[in-house]
Amino acid sequence: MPDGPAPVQEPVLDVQGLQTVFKTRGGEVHAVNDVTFHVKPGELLGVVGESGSGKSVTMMSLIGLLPSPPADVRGGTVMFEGNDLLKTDTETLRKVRGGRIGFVFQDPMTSLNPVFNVGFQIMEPLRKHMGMSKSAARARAIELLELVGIPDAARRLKDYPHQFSGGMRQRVMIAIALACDPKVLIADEPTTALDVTIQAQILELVKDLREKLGMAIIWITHDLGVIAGIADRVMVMYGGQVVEQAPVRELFGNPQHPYTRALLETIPTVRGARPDKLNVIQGQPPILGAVPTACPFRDRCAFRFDRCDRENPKRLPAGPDHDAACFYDFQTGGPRGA
Amino acid sequence: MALDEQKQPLVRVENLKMHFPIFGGLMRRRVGEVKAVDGISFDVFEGETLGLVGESGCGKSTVGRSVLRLYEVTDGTVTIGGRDIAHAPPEELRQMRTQMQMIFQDPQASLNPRMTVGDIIAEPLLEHRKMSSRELDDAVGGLMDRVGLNRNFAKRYPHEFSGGQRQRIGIARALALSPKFIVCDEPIAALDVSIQAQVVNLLEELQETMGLTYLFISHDLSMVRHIADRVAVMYLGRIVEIAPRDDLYDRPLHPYTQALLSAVPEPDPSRESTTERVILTGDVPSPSNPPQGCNFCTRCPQVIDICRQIEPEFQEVTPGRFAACHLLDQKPESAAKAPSEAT
Amino acid sequence: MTDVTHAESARNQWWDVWDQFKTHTGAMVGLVVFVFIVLGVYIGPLIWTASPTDIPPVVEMIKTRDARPIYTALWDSGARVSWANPLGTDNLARDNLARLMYGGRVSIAVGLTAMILSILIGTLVGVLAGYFKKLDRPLMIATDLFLALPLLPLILVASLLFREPLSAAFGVEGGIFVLIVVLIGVTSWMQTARIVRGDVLGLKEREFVLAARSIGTPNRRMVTRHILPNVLSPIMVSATLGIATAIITESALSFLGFGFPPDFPTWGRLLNDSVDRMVSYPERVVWPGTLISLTVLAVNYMGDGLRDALDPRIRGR
Amino acid sequence: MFTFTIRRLILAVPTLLFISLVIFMLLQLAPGDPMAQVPLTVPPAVKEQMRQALGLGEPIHVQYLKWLRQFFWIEPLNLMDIWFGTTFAEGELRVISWQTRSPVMDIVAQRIPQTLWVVGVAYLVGILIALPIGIISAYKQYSWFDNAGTLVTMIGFSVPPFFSGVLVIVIFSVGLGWFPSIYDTTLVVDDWASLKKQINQMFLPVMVLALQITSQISRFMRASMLDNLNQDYVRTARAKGIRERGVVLVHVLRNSMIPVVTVIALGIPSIFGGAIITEQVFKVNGIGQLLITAIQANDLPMVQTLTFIFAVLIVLFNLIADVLYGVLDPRIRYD
Amino acid sequence: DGHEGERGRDGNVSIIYWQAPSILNPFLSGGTKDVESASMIIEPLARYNEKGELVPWLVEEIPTVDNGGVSEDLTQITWKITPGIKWSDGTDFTSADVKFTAEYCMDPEGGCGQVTKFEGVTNVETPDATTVVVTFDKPTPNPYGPFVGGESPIIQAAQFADCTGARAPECTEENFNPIGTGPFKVVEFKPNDVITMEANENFRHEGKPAFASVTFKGGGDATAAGRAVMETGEFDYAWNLQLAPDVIAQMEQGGKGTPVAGFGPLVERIMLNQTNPDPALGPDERSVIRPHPFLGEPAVYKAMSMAIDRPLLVEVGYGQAGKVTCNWVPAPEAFNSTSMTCDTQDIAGANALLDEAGFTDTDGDGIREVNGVPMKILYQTSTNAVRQDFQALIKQWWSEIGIEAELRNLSASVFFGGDPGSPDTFQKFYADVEMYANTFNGTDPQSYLANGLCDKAPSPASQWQGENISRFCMEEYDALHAELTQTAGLEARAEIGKKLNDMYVQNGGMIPLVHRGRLSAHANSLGGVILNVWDSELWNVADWYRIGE
Ligand SMILES: Nc1ncnc2c1ncn2[C@@H]1O[C@H](COP(=O)(O)OP(=O)(O)OP(=O)(O)O)[C@@H](O)[C@H]1O
Ligand SMILES: Nc1ncnc2c1ncn2[C@@H]1O[C@H](COP(=O)(O)OP(=O)(O)OP(=O)(O)O)[C@@H](O)[C@H]1O
Ligand SMILES: [Mg+2]
Ligand SMILES: [Mg+2]
Ligand code: NI
Repeated sequence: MPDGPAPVQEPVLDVQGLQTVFKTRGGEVHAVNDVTFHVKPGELLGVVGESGSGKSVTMMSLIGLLPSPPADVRGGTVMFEGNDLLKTDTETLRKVRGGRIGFVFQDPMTSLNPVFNVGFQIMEPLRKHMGMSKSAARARAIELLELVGIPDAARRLKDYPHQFSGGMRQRVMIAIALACDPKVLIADEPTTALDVTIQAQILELVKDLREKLGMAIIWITHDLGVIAGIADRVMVMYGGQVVEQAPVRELFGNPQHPYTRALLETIPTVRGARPDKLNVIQGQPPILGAVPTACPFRDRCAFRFDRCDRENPKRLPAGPDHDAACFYDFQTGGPRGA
Repeated sequence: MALDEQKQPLVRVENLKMHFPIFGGLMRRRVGEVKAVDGISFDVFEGETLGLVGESGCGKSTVGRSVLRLYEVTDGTVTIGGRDIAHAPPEELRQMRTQMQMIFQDPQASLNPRMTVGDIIAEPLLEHRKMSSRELDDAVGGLMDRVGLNRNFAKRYPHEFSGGQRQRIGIARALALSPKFIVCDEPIAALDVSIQAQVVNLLEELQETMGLTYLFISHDLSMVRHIADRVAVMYLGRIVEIAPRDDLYDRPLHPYTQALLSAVPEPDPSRESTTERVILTGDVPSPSNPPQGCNFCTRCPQVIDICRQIEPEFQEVTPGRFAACHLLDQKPESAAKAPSEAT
Repeated sequence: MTDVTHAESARNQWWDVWDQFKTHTGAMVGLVVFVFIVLGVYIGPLIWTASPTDIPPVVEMIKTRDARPIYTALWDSGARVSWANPLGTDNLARDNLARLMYGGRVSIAVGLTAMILSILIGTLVGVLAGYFKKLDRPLMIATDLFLALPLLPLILVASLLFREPLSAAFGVEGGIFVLIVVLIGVTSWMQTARIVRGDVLGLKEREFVLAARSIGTPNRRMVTRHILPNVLSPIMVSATLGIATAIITESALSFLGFGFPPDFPTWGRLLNDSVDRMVSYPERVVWPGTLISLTVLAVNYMGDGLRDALDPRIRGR
Repeated sequence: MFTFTIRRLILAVPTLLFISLVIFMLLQLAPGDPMAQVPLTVPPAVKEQMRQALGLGEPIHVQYLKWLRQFFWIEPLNLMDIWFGTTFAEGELRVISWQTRSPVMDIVAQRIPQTLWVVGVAYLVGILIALPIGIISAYKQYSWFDNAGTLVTMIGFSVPPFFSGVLVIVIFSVGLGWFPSIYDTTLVVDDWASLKKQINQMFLPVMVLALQITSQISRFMRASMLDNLNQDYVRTARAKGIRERGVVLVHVLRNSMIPVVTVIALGIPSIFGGAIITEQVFKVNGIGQLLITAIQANDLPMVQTLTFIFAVLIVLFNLIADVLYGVLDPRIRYD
Repeated sequence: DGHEGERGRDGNVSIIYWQAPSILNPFLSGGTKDVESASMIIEPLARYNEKGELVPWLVEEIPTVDNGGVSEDLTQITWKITPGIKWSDGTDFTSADVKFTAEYCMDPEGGCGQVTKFEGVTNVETPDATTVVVTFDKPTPNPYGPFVGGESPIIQAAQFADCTGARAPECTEENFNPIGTGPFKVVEFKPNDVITMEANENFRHEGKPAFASVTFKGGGDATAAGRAVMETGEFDYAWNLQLAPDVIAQMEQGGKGTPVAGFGPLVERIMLNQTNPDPALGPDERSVIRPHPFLGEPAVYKAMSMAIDRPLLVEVGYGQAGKVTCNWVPAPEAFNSTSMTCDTQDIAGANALLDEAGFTDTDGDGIREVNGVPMKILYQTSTNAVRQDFQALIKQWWSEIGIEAELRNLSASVFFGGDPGSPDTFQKFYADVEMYANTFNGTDPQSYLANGLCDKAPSPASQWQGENISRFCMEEYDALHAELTQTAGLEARAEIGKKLNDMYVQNGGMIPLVHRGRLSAHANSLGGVILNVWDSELWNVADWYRIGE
């Protein structure tokens, strides 16, 4: 639930200057550039951005899920529980994964192993991380399935993923991610593959769980509607960078980056006024061939300056707990900070 | 009936059924069928866009494909421009194909990866029109211009294009024979939000300039609201409601429509928190084994006894608005009002 | 349109394939080696004109038989070597190099034709079965049948049965060539057919096929334009593997005495004939053995490269 | 699953009958009248008896039925006689080899043990080597291990056994004297010493055969592992914090084994079929050698019987492979 | 050698024959492999020693006219069996067994493979348990056919009583496990694979055999067999290593074994088919009707012979184990004709001969024509490296005189298998020329020379049996051979024999190539091996022993 000024709290996860590069045959792809953000305990951070903007790569870089090669996490720090996850040994990292940080992926159809039953897959992290006995793990698995709203949980433990519908598989994925009471849950577009009615069920579930369990959640999506419904704070990504970051109401009410603005204008709604013509962001997303030396959005931007071609804007404060990486100040109608 | 008077139905679908057989048992006999589409009727008027929405697997694509007779339908008739498609002999059908075209969901999958863009767009022309290669070149160039593609790219291959551009190629191919009627099967579902708007605008623009008629299949209710004139809502192989767009979005009649609309997230946090949602429980039943009575009875928040026994009739509730729900039979006068309170 | 744009955009798909292929080191090495071998055995005899079967007159034969390859002189100054026979001679003074080249001709010709035959049958059956629902069951049953037939015995029996009629029709070597090629071809298409059918079934569900159908493309062009080009990569891969299998099968048949006549060199037979003198004249087994292995290796690596190159997902990257 | 198995079994019957017909017809095509192939030293009365049994002179379908009877009725009865001491098949003419004048089945039974020892063990060894190679090659794709593995497997695939067999004999039997070059089929394994001897004499043929088998199966394994390593569920498993070993050996391996297991199952009939060339080289005198000598001696009953036994095995293992597929892959529980 | 001791003291001896025995009853098979393997178990009354002399085996002495064993009119021979000989099952060996053996083989329904041995026998009588009297229908100067040599051993009447006539092939158990008087008896017989034997405890000689058991392995190829004896030492004895001299020499360096060679009458030759082998004729006429389209022409076969360089063949193929010969019967010396020479190759002469005879190349393709039909011949032999080399050489030489040869090689087990069912046997001779070696047992070539008689030609009527492989047929020859059968006295017989030899060769029955020694190998530790080319190689296996220890 979005609420007033948050009490000053240490972030659980603090990412500074993250940089990830893919080495491909066609050269390097700078998928994530100097990404800095944090989440506080109990907070739900929404991440939006168009396809290919680096959302998934950012999150997977955090806990070393990217296959290397081709991925190469070049720089930055990821502070979690006093460790820099980018520098710790693999054993600690492994314990963090699944144990302290849970992950839910986009496609529930392929993210579960088709040849193991659901019970095994839920119990696996419990036994590996918490050292539970088989029966304890089983009891916990049933509890988890009930928690995510799967009826008749005890019986369904023996079922295989293909015997579940898409929505239920996504619940199972969430149950797996929650198994070891993680401090942070990262959900990478967990509802994109689902129908709206099912998505609504899952969103309701997550809201519920957050109240019950009080963990921090990072929620990736490209659906602004979803963000508006559940996030406390929103981070907008474009071209491998964070271009804007603000509390949810602030962002929707007072967007400070032209991309955010354009995005908000393009999406039609089912309620309210219906424009005759949809607004369009012209052009294509940038190619991430090198570290950008200019604003990645400049080709599609309506507020473009000379400076945008010369310099890649830094994130500058644009309000309370609000920053944006743009030289244009929408409040003054001129260059920011000038 | 205001619309009816102005426009003629271009497409008339009556009692369309499409059942896919299931084989099983010891001798691989036919043991049942997937009732993907189970007796639906609707009209599409000339120059309008009929939106078709519903959850995944409810049979939208099957409707679209059956209408173009890409499947041999189990039962029912489809007439386009007065000619029966569903039972036309092969050669006649081939002729009629020039009248109707389709745009597909996945712009990657719907383009043959081994043909150049020029060849892809030229294919319908090669099949149906006799043209010299020069004329063909020009025609392809013209089509590419029209959908906003650089005609110099005709010799490139689909994988060299972005998603939005690929969808434009698909549109150009559909337009090649100047059809009257185009089925758009989720043409924007695979595209990024920022690109979706470009394609939708293009479709609208083409409709205006060429007088096209669309059957626009989507599960994105907000896009349908934007593009469609009338909207049909499907659930498990049946149409539960058809209404003009504004009526439907403002005052949905069928409980399913209501739930569907309320499930759409609102991209506005201030309004979001005030919205009261109808959250459906459970999943869509299997189309091979639909529930008795009303298809929606297993998930309906307003279910009453009769729903579990008798299938509601699809009927005109108010002029131009059709729905299939027992609740509407019982209190016809308040039916139109009740849902609006829920919004 | 201008010619400039033509030039700019005239990128044939095969160039892309080639570009991708070039990046696969193994495949390129394989290609070079294969081309080298093929040129060697087909063009080589035009340059190196020694006869593979002629035995020199007696006196000379005694003098020149069992010569060692030139390179043995490097470590064994007493070795009998001669520039006239760079790879030495066999015990009847026939030139090893010439025999290797002629043997390669036959082996590679058998490999290629048998492979083409098997691919043709396999593709035909696969496409028909995958594309036409009605033909699927009968054709797949036929494929299973062929898979269930024990092949080597059948090949042996068939070669026993048809050897004479074929020899009568095509001449001795021709007849056996036809026999071996047909036998290998007819008994090795099933894998291809299965793979192709599977791919075709998948392709049929792809939207571009549906798109073509909505245009009204007739079946014939559907197959040639949309289906076949897209099953090319599994076919190519089967093809490269097929050459290797055919070469090896031929050598096995020669070993069992069902292959070409004894005086007709193939790599397999050369290898087999020299096994007795493996210790004294290792070159006589090493060369044909190496050539068989090299060809098979080269072809396999080419197959690997082709698979990557023909895969648009990989090529697109 | 059960109905599926039953259905496949029922379907296997016509398939087998058809195959037997094909084999029968093919061998009937052999030059001349099949009776002309019966040794003429066989006296006319016996020949007449055989003629009766084969139904020669009668329409081909009657002949075929008689053959079926001999094969499917009399031979099994005979087997029962041997096992239980009954006398069901007494007086019935069994399928007699023309070459050795003894019942075909007796000779086949004699050959099966040595074939299984050598080819079967080679198959096992081949699989045991192939699987780890395939797994590591795929996991470390394009590493030196993978490249070396590819090279070795390709060589294994391309070197004909009549060469590799003699090569290892020259090296290990002649040069080093470690292993015998000729297989002793009379060796009875009943204690450690004889077992050691058996292993010793099996070593070379098993090595040559296993090289070929390893080559093929490790390729399959590698391809299958590669397919699965890129799947989403692997990422899920990693995200769960499972060790790499666990990810690969539990999650990926199980999925990758599905196609490989069927490939392995489909290869088993070839064990019984023997490895003709390798058997020749090492004088293992198993089924493969039996077949080749039968073919060379035009021993039709023997060839017919052996080919048909292979066909039965192939069909059977096809079936087993399908069922295994269903057992291993919960998505394909046929019903 | 003086190696004495108790029976079975030397453990196991292993023998490898690269052709695997398929049956142990030599009467049902003509294959050397079967005859020789059986010779360890069942024995004849007398056999030939390594010098080609007859030695008594199961009898007291060799019956001759001098000692009264052979009647003056040469129509009767009386064998006196050594008393006390027992079958391996402990029963007595009696004359009844001998008589039974004759009946068994002479039974018209039995399909006996050695029936020629009993040619002319009208009666076998047993006046008492140790006496056998064989009566011939006419004077037989060489009455040592029946019951002499490895091909005519004695089988046990009791065992085979129910296996006579039509039932002979059905007796699997008996055919696989004959009871004999020899030094060994069968423990297990695996057809086409291996025979396990053990010493016969009832063997008549004290302390023999020295070996308790025998492993007789069959199958494979000569190279492997030679390697197993000479290089790896796995086997003690390898039979008939027909390998190129350099290969043998290489193997010998292995140091484990020694090759032994002996010259008998074995001749590697090319048989010329006198009948027409055209496949179009069908299986019953093919190689039955005469004449061959052109091989009967003197110019043709003479030219074919002149084109061959025999010394080169010897050098390439046999080295020390071969000599040039122009004769069919090169040994014993008395029978070796000297009327022909063929040491030098004469291609030009051969060409001239053919041109003269009018066989010219009319269409310029390098192949001569006979009545418009090109002179193409199918040249078959068994699979064997030396023979393939010979084929290649001879094909080359023939091509130089305008005759094209198509080569074909067949697995030895098929080619010599004697299976009338196979189209590929040397007896069927479905080819124009074929190359193999043949020899005879004993020192008298009479029955060997009978292989040139018209009525010995294999044909469907004779169930493809008969040794006249080339289907040679000449009245004069038959007459002269008849004369031989009547003639006694070595000198006179040798004179006729040489004439027959010359007649056969000069009339195109065959082209002799090489007088071959038999080359076998035994382990250095195997003592007592005396290579015998006149009888079974295993004739004295009872005397073999292990050296050293
Ligand atoms: N394995 C890879 N090799 C090369 N480039 C990659 C790889 N994985 C991702 N990328 C590139 O990294 C960039 C960011 O990808 P990412 O998956 O993070 O996007 P995303 O924001 O999650 O998009 P989506 O909304 O589609 O999931 C993209 O440009 C993509 O092409
Ligand atoms: N060829 C077919 N054979 C059998 N069943 C089919 C076939 N095609 C579709 N179905 C079934 O028919 C039902 C409707 O499918 P359809 O593709 O029309 O749904 P949809 O509404 O288009 O879904 P989506 O939004 O996922 O595209 C589904 O349950 C599907 O499984
Ligand atoms: Mg993503
Ligand atoms: Mg659909
Ligand atoms: Ni132009």
